[in-house]
This record gives sequence, C-alpha cells and structure tokens, in this order.
Amino acid sequence: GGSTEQSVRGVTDTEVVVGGNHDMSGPFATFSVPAVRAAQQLFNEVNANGGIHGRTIRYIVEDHAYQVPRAVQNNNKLVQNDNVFAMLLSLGTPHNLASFPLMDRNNVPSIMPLALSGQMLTEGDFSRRFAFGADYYQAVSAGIDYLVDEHNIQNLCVMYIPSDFGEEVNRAAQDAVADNPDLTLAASTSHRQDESDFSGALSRLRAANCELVALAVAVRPIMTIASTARDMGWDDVRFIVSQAGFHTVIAQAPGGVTDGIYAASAWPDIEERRDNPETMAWINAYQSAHNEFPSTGAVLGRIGAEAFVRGLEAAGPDLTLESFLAGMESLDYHDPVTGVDVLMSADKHAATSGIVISQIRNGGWQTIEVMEQ
Amino acid sequence: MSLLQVESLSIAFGGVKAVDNISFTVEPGEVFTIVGPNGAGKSTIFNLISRLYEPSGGRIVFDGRDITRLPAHDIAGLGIARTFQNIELFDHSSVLQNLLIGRHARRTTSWHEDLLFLPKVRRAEREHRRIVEEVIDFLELAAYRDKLIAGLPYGVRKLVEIARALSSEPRLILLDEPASGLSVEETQDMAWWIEDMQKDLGLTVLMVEHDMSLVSRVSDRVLAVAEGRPLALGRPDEVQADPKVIEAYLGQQEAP
Amino acid sequence: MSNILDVRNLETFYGPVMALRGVSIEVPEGQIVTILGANGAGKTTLMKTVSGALAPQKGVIYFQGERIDGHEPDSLVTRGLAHVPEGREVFPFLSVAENLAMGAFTRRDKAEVARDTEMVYDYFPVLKERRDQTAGTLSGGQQQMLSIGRGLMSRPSLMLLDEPSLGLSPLLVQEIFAIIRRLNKEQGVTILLVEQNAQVALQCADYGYVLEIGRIMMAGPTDKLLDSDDIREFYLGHGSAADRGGKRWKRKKTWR
Amino acid sequence: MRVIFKSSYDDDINLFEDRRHLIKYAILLVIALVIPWIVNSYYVGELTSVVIWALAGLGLMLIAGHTGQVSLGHAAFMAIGAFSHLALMMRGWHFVPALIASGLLTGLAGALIARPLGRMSGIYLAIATLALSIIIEDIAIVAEPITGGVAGLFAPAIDFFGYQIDRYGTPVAFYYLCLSVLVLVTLAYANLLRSATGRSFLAIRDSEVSARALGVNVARAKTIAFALSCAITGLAGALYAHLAQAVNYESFLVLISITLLLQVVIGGLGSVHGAFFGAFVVVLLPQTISITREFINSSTPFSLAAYPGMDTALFALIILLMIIYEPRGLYGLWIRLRTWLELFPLYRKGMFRRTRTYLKTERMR
Amino acid sequence: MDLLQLLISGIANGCIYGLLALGFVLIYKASEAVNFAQGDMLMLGAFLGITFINTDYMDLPFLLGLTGAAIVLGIFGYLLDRLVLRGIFGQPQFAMVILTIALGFLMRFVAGVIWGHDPVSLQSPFAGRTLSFGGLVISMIDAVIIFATVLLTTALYFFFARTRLGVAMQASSQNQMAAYYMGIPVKRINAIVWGLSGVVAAIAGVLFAAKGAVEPSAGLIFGIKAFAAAVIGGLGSLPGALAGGLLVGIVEPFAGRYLPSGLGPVAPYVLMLLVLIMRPGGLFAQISQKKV
Ligand SMILES: Nc1ncnc2c1ncn2[C@@H]1O[C@H](COP(=O)(O)OP(=O)(O)OP(=O)(O)O)[C@@H](O)[C@H]1O
Ligand SMILES: Nc1ncnc2c1ncn2[C@@H]1O[C@H](COP(=O)(O)OP(=O)(O)OP(=O)(O)O)[C@@H](O)[C@H]1O
Ligand SMILES: CC(C)C[C@H](N)C(=O)O
Ligand SMILES: [Mg+2]
Ligand SMILES: [Mg+2]
Repeated sequence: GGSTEQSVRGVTDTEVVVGGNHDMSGPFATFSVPAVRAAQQLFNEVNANGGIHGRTIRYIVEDHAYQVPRAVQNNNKLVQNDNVFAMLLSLGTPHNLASFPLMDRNNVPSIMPLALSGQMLTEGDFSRRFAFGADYYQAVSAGIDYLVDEHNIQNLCVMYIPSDFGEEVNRAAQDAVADNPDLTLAASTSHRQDESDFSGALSRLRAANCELVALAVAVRPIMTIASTARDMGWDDVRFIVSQAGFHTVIAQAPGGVTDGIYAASAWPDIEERRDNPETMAWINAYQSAHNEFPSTGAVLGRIGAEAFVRGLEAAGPDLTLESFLAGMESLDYHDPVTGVDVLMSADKHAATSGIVISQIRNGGWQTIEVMEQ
Repeated sequence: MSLLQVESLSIAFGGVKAVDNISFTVEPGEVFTIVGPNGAGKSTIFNLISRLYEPSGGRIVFDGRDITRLPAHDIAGLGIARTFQNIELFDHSSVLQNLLIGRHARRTTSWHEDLLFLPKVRRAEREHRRIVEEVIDFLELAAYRDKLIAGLPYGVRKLVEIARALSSEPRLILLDEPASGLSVEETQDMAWWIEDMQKDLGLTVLMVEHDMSLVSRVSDRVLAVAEGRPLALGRPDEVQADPKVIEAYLGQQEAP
Repeated sequence: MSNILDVRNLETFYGPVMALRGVSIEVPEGQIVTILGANGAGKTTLMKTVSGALAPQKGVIYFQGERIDGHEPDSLVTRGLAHVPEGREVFPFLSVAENLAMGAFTRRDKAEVARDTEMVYDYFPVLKERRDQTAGTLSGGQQQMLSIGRGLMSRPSLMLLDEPSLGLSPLLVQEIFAIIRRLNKEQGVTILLVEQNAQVALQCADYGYVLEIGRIMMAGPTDKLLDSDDIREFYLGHGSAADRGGKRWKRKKTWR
Repeated sequence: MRVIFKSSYDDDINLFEDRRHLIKYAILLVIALVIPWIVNSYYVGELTSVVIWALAGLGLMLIAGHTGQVSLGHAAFMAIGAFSHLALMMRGWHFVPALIASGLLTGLAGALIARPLGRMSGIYLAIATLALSIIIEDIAIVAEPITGGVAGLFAPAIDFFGYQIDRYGTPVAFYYLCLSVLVLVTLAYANLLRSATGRSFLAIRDSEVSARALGVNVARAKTIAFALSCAITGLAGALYAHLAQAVNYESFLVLISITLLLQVVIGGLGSVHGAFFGAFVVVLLPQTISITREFINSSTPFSLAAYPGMDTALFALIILLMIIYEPRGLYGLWIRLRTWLELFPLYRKGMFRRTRTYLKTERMR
Repeated sequence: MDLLQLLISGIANGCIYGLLALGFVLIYKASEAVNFAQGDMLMLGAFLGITFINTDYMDLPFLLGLTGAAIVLGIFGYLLDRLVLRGIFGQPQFAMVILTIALGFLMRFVAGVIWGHDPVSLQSPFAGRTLSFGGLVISMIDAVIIFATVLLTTALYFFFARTRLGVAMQASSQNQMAAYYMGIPVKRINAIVWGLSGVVAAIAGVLFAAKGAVEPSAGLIFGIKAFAAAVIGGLGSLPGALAGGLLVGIVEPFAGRYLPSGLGPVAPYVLMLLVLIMRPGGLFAQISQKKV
C-alpha cells in the first residue's frame, strides 16, 4: 500500500481504526449487539484476506447502555484517545447528536449510525455524515399514506417515547394529518422507557376510535402493546412501526399476538431472502458463529459495515479523510445478502432509496409494498 | 418564686395512664428527686418537661413562663438540659464533638457565617471550646476527649451525657438515673458532682434515681410516684420512712 | 468438682484496641461467680467473648469440656448457655409475649415452655399485664425485667448476667437476686454475674474475680474478698465518705 | 506513631491541624494544577469529569454522609442546575452570574422539598427522592422554554472576561475553571463541618431525639442541609452541562442518581475524602476497564467483544469486591493504611481483622 | 364497563408489582436489608421459566416449569446470601444497597450472555385465552396472576405472624445480637429468606413473562417501581406490599386513560410521593418514635 505523507488520524499503513458507540446492555441492546457482531464478522473476513489496501480494520466498540452521559464519555475516549478514523453504526439519536460536536471538531465522519433520524444527516457538517436511507420521518409518513388510502383510515394515533426518535415519528403523523383533510389525529400518547402497562393508554386510544396507531417505542413495549390490545379484545386496529420496530423478534412473539403489525423501513426483512444463496450463506455463517438468528440489528450492521468496507476500497491505497469521503460518495452497488441497492453521491448521503412496507404474517415479516421516493 | 412548676400533668398511652395528674414544684438551687417503681412514669415526666411528649392535660411553667406548648428544640435555650435513661449519645462522633453539640442552644452564629468561617465564628468556637473544656475538667473526662463514643464503656457514656447536658450552661438539669451502671465508687463521685453542680455551678437538679444511698445523700426533697400518681413528697428520710413507699418501692429490708 | 466454664488467657480486640489482656477464669458447675471491676475494665467484653458475640484473638474457652472460642452465639445457646446482655436489647417491635417466646426459640417442649412463661410472669407480674405491649415502649426497668425473663426462658445450664439490676427499683433488685439464688439452688443453674452493686453481688456469689483494664487483679471466695480492704474501699465504698472527709482525693489501689 | 502537640484550641479549630497537614494538601493542589500539562487532552477531559463528579458527590455527601438523609434523586438537582444555568446563559447572562444563580436556584429547590421530605428517613427518603427525580425528569420534557424540551440545550462557549473557555477547544482552562469551583466549595464545606451548623447535621444523623433536646431545630437544620447539598450538586450540574456540551432530560436519568450514591458509598460515607475517592472510581474505572479490554482485544488472539456489556459487568464486579472487602469504602481503607503506617513497627497481625458487628433496627428513631 | 375493564387490568398489573414487592418485604422484614436486585431476580426467574417451558427450549408443562424456575431461583437466592452477602453481615444498610445494585448489573450481564438481548415471551397455556363475565373480559393470565398473588400474600403473612420461624425472622431484623443470644441462627435465617424471596421472584417473573416480553434490562425499571410499591405499603408489611402494588398498578391505567398525555406515566411516582409525604412510614407504617 502507498504510505501516507502527513499522518491521518486512526490510519496507519497496516491498520484503520473505527469506533462504535453502542447500547450493548440497555433497552436497545437488541439492535446494537447483533449489529456489532455482524460488522465484526465482516471485518474479520476482510482482515483474514489481508484487509483493504493492506490495512486491517479494527472496530472499537464502547457501551453507553442508552445513557447520554456515558455516550459522551465514550465518544471522548474514542475520538481523543483511540483517535478513531470514523464512527460506525453508533446507536441512539440523542447519543449521536451529543457526540457530533467533538467529532466535527476532529473531522471524524459518522457512518450509518443506528439512529435513523433525519438529524443524522442535517445536524452539523453534512459532508461527513452518511446514513442508511429513509429516516423515521420519511418511512413512517410513507407508511401512513399507504395504509390510509389502502384502508381509507380516518383516525390516526401515535404512541411515542419522548426522544428525538419518538418526536420525529410524532411529527410525521402530525404532518400526514396536515396534508390530508379527511385524516384526523385522534390521539397521541407519550410513554416512558420504564412503562410496562399500556392498558390505560390503549383504552384511551380505543375510546378515540383510532384505526391506525403509529408506534415509536422500544422493541419490548411494542410487543407488550400488541398483546395488551389482544387481551382487551381490540382487534379492529392497525399498528405501524418505524425502522426501530422493524425487528425479527417482534414478528416471532408467541401466540401470534403481534400478527398484522405493519412496518415502514428502508430494507426488506432477511427472513424473506432465505431462498437466496448468498443470504443463506451469511445467515448460516452468523448463526454458527453466535448461535442466534441474525435479527434486524445484524442486517443493519451488515449493511453499514459493507458500505464502510467498500468506501475504504474506493478511497484507494492513499487513505485520507478526503479520499474516503470521495470513496463513500462514489458507492453504487447491490448487496446480494441484504438485498439493498446502495447509491450515494456528493449530495446524497443516504445509502438506500425507497421504502419497504412490511407486515407480520404468521410469525414473520412479509414485504407488502416497495415504494420509490 | 419556684423555678419549675408542674401542675396536674397527665398523659396516657393507649390504656396506660403513664402520668396521672401529677403536680410538684422545684425551687431554685435545690436537688429534687423523683423515685418510684419501674413504670411509675418518671421518665415520662422528663419527656413531658422536655416537650418530647404532648401532655393530655396540665401545665408546665419554667421560671414563670408557660412552656407547655413550646417546641422541644426551644427548651434547651431556656436553660433546661437533660440526660436519658438509656443513653442517647452521638455514637459516631468523639466526646469533644458531643459536648460541642451540647453548646448548640448557645450558638451565636448562623449557617452562612459558618460557611465563610468569619472571624466572629472563630471567636464563637473558641468560647464554646473554653466552656466545654471547663466541663471536661469538672467531670474528669480529659482522658476520653478524643475517643469515639461507640468505643466507650457504659459508665463513661453516662458521664459524657451529663457533660453534654452541662455544656449548654443550663439552669435546670434533668438527670434520668445518673448512677445506674456506675460502681459504688463512681456513684460516690457522682454524688459529689451533683453536690458541686448545686453548690459551685448553682444549678437546680431534677433527678430520677433508684440508688437510695445517692438519693438520700444529695436530694433536698423527694417525690415518690407510683402508677403515674403521687405517693409521697418530703425530705428523703421522711419519704423513705413512708409505709406506702416501702410497700410499693423500697421493700422491707433496706437495700444498702 | 468440674468447671462448666473454663477461660484461659483470653485476648479480645476492638480493631486496634485491646480490651482483654489475657484473662483466665473458672466457673465451677452449680456455683455463682461474680466479676467486679470499674467501668472500662472489660467485664462486658469478657461476657460477649464467652457467649460468642465477639471472637477472641488469643486464648481458649471450654464450655462443658468442649472448646467453644470463636463459635457463633446461637450454637452455644443450644448447648445451654444464656446471655442476658448489658442494656436490655429487647426486640422493640415484638410484643412482650413474643419476646419471651423468642427466649425459648431453641426449645420444642411446648408444655414446658408454657409453664416457664407462667413462671416468668409471676416473677414479674407487670410483664403479664403488658404481655401484648410492644417491648420498645416499655419503661427502662420493665425492659430489664423482660430481658432477664427472656434469658430464663431457654432453661440454661450456664447463665451470663451483665448488670441485671441496671435501672431496677430497690424492691426489684432484691427480688432479682432472690430469683438468681433460687435458680441456682433449685434448678442448679450456674451463674456468671457482672454487677456494679458489689455488696449484693458478693453476698449472693460463691466466688469472685476483680477485673481491671483487661486483667484479673484479684480472685477468691467471696467471703475472703468481702474483708479485703481494697474491695471494701473501692467496691463497697465503706466509710469512705467519712475518712475522705467529703474531699475528693483517692487512695491509690494497692494493686496498681 | 505521630503525636500532634496542641498548644491552643485553635489547633482544633483551624482547617489544618498543623503545618505538615497544610503542606500535604498544598502539594496535592500543586499536583492537580500541573497534571493537565503532562497528559493528553483526553485525560484532561477525564480529569475534568472527575472534578465535576467529585463536586456532585460532595453535594450528596453533605446530605447522605453527614446528615444521614440518603437521597436517590440527586441527578434531578444536577438537572435543575444545568438547565437553569444554560437557560440563563441563553438569555445573555454572563457565565459567572449564571453559575452562581443556578447554584442558588437549585438550593432554593432543595429548601422547598426539604420540608415535606424532612419527616422521612432512611430508605423511605431515598425512594421519595427517587420518585421526585423521575417527576423532575418529566418536567424537564414539558418545560420546553427553559429546558429545550426533548431536544435539550447546547452549551455555549464560556466567555471568561474576554478569554474563550471551551471544553474541547481549551480543555486545560475548562479544567482549571471546574477545579477552582471545587476548591472553593470544598473549603466552604470544611468550614461548615468545623462549626455549629455542621455539628447540628452530625447530631441529626446520630440521634434526632437528643438533637432536639439540645436545641437543634431538626426541621430547619434538614432544610439547610438539603439546600446546601442541592446547591452544590446544582453547581456540578451546571459545569457538567459544559462538559457534555449538550444536555437533555436523558442526561440526568435515575441511573445517574444511583451512580452518585454508589460514588459516595464506595468513597466512604461521612467523609469529604470519600466524595473525591468515589469520583475517581466512577469516572476512571470504566475507562480503565475499556482501555484494558481494548488492549487485550488488539494484542491477544481472543476477543472479549463476544460478551456484550462486559465492561459494565466488570465495573460492577469490582465495586462488589470493594464493598465486601471494606464496607466503609475507600476512606475506611485509607484510614487503615494510615494507622498501619503510623503504628508501623508496632503493627500486629490480625489487628485490623473486622470485629463482629451486629445491626439494630433503623425503624426506631 | 370501560372503568371496570381498566380496574381489572390495573389489579392484575398491580398484583405483579405486589408479588415483586413481597420479595423486597421478605428480605427487609428478616434483615432490614433492601435488595435492589429484586427486579433482576424477577428477570432471571422469567428467563428460567422460558427456558423450562418454551417449545424451542425444554418444553415442559407450565406448572412443572414454574416449579422448576422457583426451585432454581430459590437455591440461587440462598447461595447468593451464603457466598456473597454474608461478606458484609452486620455492616451498614447502604453497603448492602450498593452490593445489590452491583449484583443487579452482574445478573443482567449473565442473562444477556445466556439468553441474548432480544425480548422473549413465555409460551403460556393462557396466551390469548380470556374469561368473560357478561361483556367484561378478563384475560386468563390476569386471573391466574390475581389468584397467585392473593394466595402467596396470605400464606406469607401467616408465616410471619404465626410461625416460630417467622417471628424469629422479625426478631433478627430488629436486633441481630439479641437474636443470636436467643439461639436464633441469624445468618442461616437470612440465607433462607433470600431463598424464599428468590422463589417469590421466580413466580412473579414467570407470570410477568407470560404477560409480556422480557429482556435482560426488563427487571431494572420494573424493579424500581415494585420497590416503590413496597415502600408505599410501608416496607416490612406484607399486606402493605400488596396494597402498594395494587395502588401503583391501578393508578397506572387510569392515569394513562384520563390524565393528559405525558403526565400519565409519572402518575405512580406522584402518588408515591404524596403517600410518603402524608405518611412518612408508608401506608402500613412500620416505624415508630423511639422511647427514651
Ligand atoms: N410510648 C409509649 N407507649 C406505650 N406505653 C408507654 C410509652 N411510654 C411509656 N409507656 C408506659 O408508661 C409507663 C411509664 O413509663 P416510664 O418510662 O415513665 O417509667 P419509669 O418511671 O421511667 O420507669 P423506670 O424506672 O423503669 O424507667 C410504663 O408502664 C410504660 O410501659
Ligand atoms: N466497640 C468498641 N470499640 C472500641 N473499644 C471498645 C468498644 N467497646 C468497648 N471498648 C473498650 O473496651 C474496654 C472494655 O469495655 P467494656 O464495655 O467491656 O467495659 P465494662 O467493664 O463492661 O464497663 P462498664 O462497667 O461501664 O460496662 C473499654 O476500655 C472500652 O474503651
Ligand atoms: C434503531 C433504533 C435502535 C434507534 C433508536 N430508537 C434511536 O434512538 O433512534
Ligand atoms: Mg425511666
Ligand atoms: Mg459493661
């Protein structure tokens, strides 16, 4: 590999160091843990084949357990002590937002954070930000629109946690109503991380005769909400979740309590691609390594890591921030494993385009509509 | 005029009439002792005077002032100090600290002055310390000055508690069984100390005690109570001779 | 005759503080042995070490011929050792009856227990009257009675009494010692007694030890001790008031 | 064994009982002042957060350690301090007055809650404060104009009389700023402890009955204790806002309160040292762990990444061992060490073996 | 009808809090220690239940699985005290608080390693089944929960009030040294009570998992609320625990239903604060003024 003259942070001739600020032990660990595993697995393969342009990838992961203060501290370590070249797949909208100031100050790019909020591209310095694709707002808006004209829904409702993530979904709902005269926002309830009983909120929504409820809560609450609705005998309601709820385990909830839930996201569910050899190979590899099914988190991890690797390749042997950004912006490929089409450019830093609407049918997510933006 | 007047004081706990219409007065400079069987209501009387309990009836007048409705933390300021039957010291502090806390009722500084430790505060601290040291000398506690209470034997704690009471420069001191847990020798010292409190410090002493040798030696007047009601009042020898008292309290052959 | 309790040069520490400096005592089966000593001498520490509440640093303890030093207290109770601690230590939220029941925790024989409960009740009628009052609200002396009664409930073969007369009325002090003698005579309970009231203690005990700052300073049959001058002066306080002329100078203890 | 010969009462009244004592702390301060010039800016940042958590810890120590009123909701007061401080700066206040104001406001809040909460004690108070902090969390979301709602607030750079201080731009300056606040507060704290007010706190901790009998107005003393404690914690919160640069309600979740309690207990309840010791543990231990872990990952074949949450677990494990080894926390350890050194030749084995201790009910006060 | 419906689910919900609160109270009653890991023990119990019962694991019948979980967690609790907590026997209350907080972290970690971080729910025979009394619908699981809780509370209540061991437990919490002098094996009693609370936590956990999904961090927050319930009831009172649990449990749905959104979730905490302000010792206060 061609050696770099003035040294680039986190980059040597033999190694490039990336950081990840994750929730490995908190409410969103169900995203972070598989994501990190999938990413690490890909990096292991790459490193085994001599790395990229002679550089192996070292992925340093810190655990913030979905607490902002710890995220800030971790970020400080990764950026100032480990001198990471980039941050990859860091989870949590508020956590990323809190990390951006220091990252920008040190020219550390943010690659595909596990926080699909619009702010991931708009906040701070755009040139160093890359995201998966449709953000919560776009996905949920699209989903709502689709369901509204499919089932001519009049009463929309929202249940959200007070975080940038929840707020964004909430906004999507409000705007959807604003654009559509015969759609009303019948009710919206905000919820704490520690809530475990939703019967009150649900009977409130029921009383407001909601037909479609957008859920912007963590994974476990989604399952509880669904089963509570069942127990109440409220079955003529539809739920839609964002990317943050487009999770395999939700589909697999026993007793089929979650059947019928819709999701709006930027990629198809992995289960559906079982008949595709590359996908199957990947699933098997992951399963044999961690003896668990690669859930949505793993898919995201895979997509992000893949894009990063290809970005490094495209950057060429002389790896600098500029060459890397250029490389990322030149990405244009189809990933046979996850089935996403990645296309980026100088003014498009969202990897994928298009929105996938899926629904849970007998224990699995099924794509029911793919929309182009 | 008498220093303390207790007028038909009463309190009941559930069924138990702990103190039942008790009246007595304590003259300035005298040693007034309350005796009586266990559970007669002696400590309760103390708790009523120091306002830890709400009386169901009666009045308490100290130095011409009705204190029956005063909050407990204002009592010490008036010059009434007390000890407790089963020692209530600040276990995690040193003897010195305990005595200094005893000075609280005499504090002259407020918290924001303390925060800045103004010269005024330093002067106050010197004064507190001076008086505390006098008490330490008086009760011969110098050896224990910096020891933690938790580590002191029962007898010494008893003394420290009295010292703490004295540190607040009281006019009336309430001693609840000062000699319990003291050896004969120590009890004699206690007798002297009580006499000194009376003579040298000019204190008025209101005491509860079961050790009759001490009682008859130091007290000017004795009030015997039983089941919350007065039994006899008078000079120590009179009360000890009273058949009701012997029957209910002393028992036939005098304990030496 | 055999010793039920045999203590050989015991050393006990509180952190860095050495409270017992090689104490050895023997308690013969069926006797009453008393330990005298000014406060701070280490009497309570000795009792606690024997009953296992404190672990000795050095030395051995034989109870009924078996080594028990370092054992946990509960295992000793089952072997027939009861400890009535200094300062009551009742269970404040349990009723008087429940406290007594706890005293019999190690016993299964319901009928016997019931009988002993009645025995305690007629030793201390006030307890019967207050059987349902929570112990924490009893008067000091009543708690002391409860504590002693509770100790009796385990039918011990050796009883450690740490200042049983603390805070009791003269009448009850007499009764307590009467009870102690009866237990000793009628039920053959061996008793190790710590008591500030040396007069009474020496009168009721067969043998006595004098403990000073962690060491045994004197030992002997009680009648011998009773006529030792030092004992007379420092523990019985005989005539001291007179020959000290009320002044506060003290003769040095000859053994110091 | 070193003996201090005291020539006057002032020897006990003074902050430093003798010259040697004074010199010891002077040296400590000097070290604190030079360190930032030696280590890289990451460690300066870590030191700064040690300082800030030490400050917050002092706040909790005052109430929990010295007044015996344990709070499980002190993160809420950090929040009040942080938000009020930033809100004022947003409205054009200068840093210094804004800082002081935030301290005062938080103190006021503390005084207000002290009355209703003052009647509780022990675990009941702990839970009440915990509930309070959760409620305040919620208020922080609702009170958008002050707190910036869900999004929260970003901390502006500090203009210190023309000199720009910024956590990342001028880390050392920011460190000095925090350090000076800490030193001032510590001095005030020490003053409190050596005067009547501090003693009344200790009195309440050990026996409310005799405190009252000695003329301590318990309700009032508790109010003062709460107010001061919260004020200190509020200051810490304000500084923390600048350390984190951005704060929202999620910056002050209950877990922070728990960490604070952990800090003071591990440090050693009832001692000023404890707050400092504890701060080092809760701030530096996790970082040490992750650095070691990273070292192992990169230098040895096997990777610990296989166990998600391993860092947190290790942290917990170490805390657990520390508490079991010395329940009085690091301060207790420190005391032992000191006695050992002082007694050095006379030291006997087993001298520090824990004597059997027994608990009595805390439900009778 | 709507009200009644809410009330029912509130009661069921509250019963789980109550169950967990029982665990706290047990330990507090016998040692005045507070176990901040109780919620995490519930989480462990839930996962154990899932391991025993779910088809993709051992696929045992429900009751058998429940018993299994109870036994395993009971032993776990016992050993926990024997091997870890005994290390700070007789030490100040807050040492124990910190210790259990740390233990909670460790339990969450271990659970994460063993069962992963995805939320899982228990395949209970009651899933989806409901009983209906004239329009009023009670899900089977809720009925079971209510039944189990009432049963357990009464049983434990009489255990403490009547049996020799129960009183001995109270005694050792009030004065460890005196308890020892009575021949009460205080340490063993602590271990037993920890085992007992393990059993209770397991039962609570299994029922919890049958109602909704669990993940390693599930216990933490739930635990805090249940703990609050126990305190409202007046730590140390078993009926209090149930009452506190019900109070919290019932307030939640009603607040969620009728209070302006955003306030609902904090209602339990507001309530808790009010209760404690009015009764500093909780509803069934177990604290009292010291007699001097
Ligand atoms: N808080 C309370 N609740 C119920 N009864 C109480 C309470 N306080 C005291 N009593 C009862 O009131 C009576 C008087 O108690 P008090 O402590 O005054 O007795 P005393 O004269 O001090 O006895 P002693 O000489 O043993 O100390 C006792 O029978 C006691 O049981
Ligand atoms: N917890 C403790 N920590 C440190 N030292 C202690 C502790 N308890 C007692 N001591 C010391 O041990 C020595 C013996 O105390 P102990 O209580 O046994 O004396 P005692 O003979 O029972 O006195 P008293 O007659 O007053 O009860 C005392 O000097 C005391 O200072
Ligand atoms: C994908 C999700 C785990 C992200 C998370 N909900 C957030 O804060 O945005
Ligand atoms: Mg009394
Ligand atoms: Mg003693």
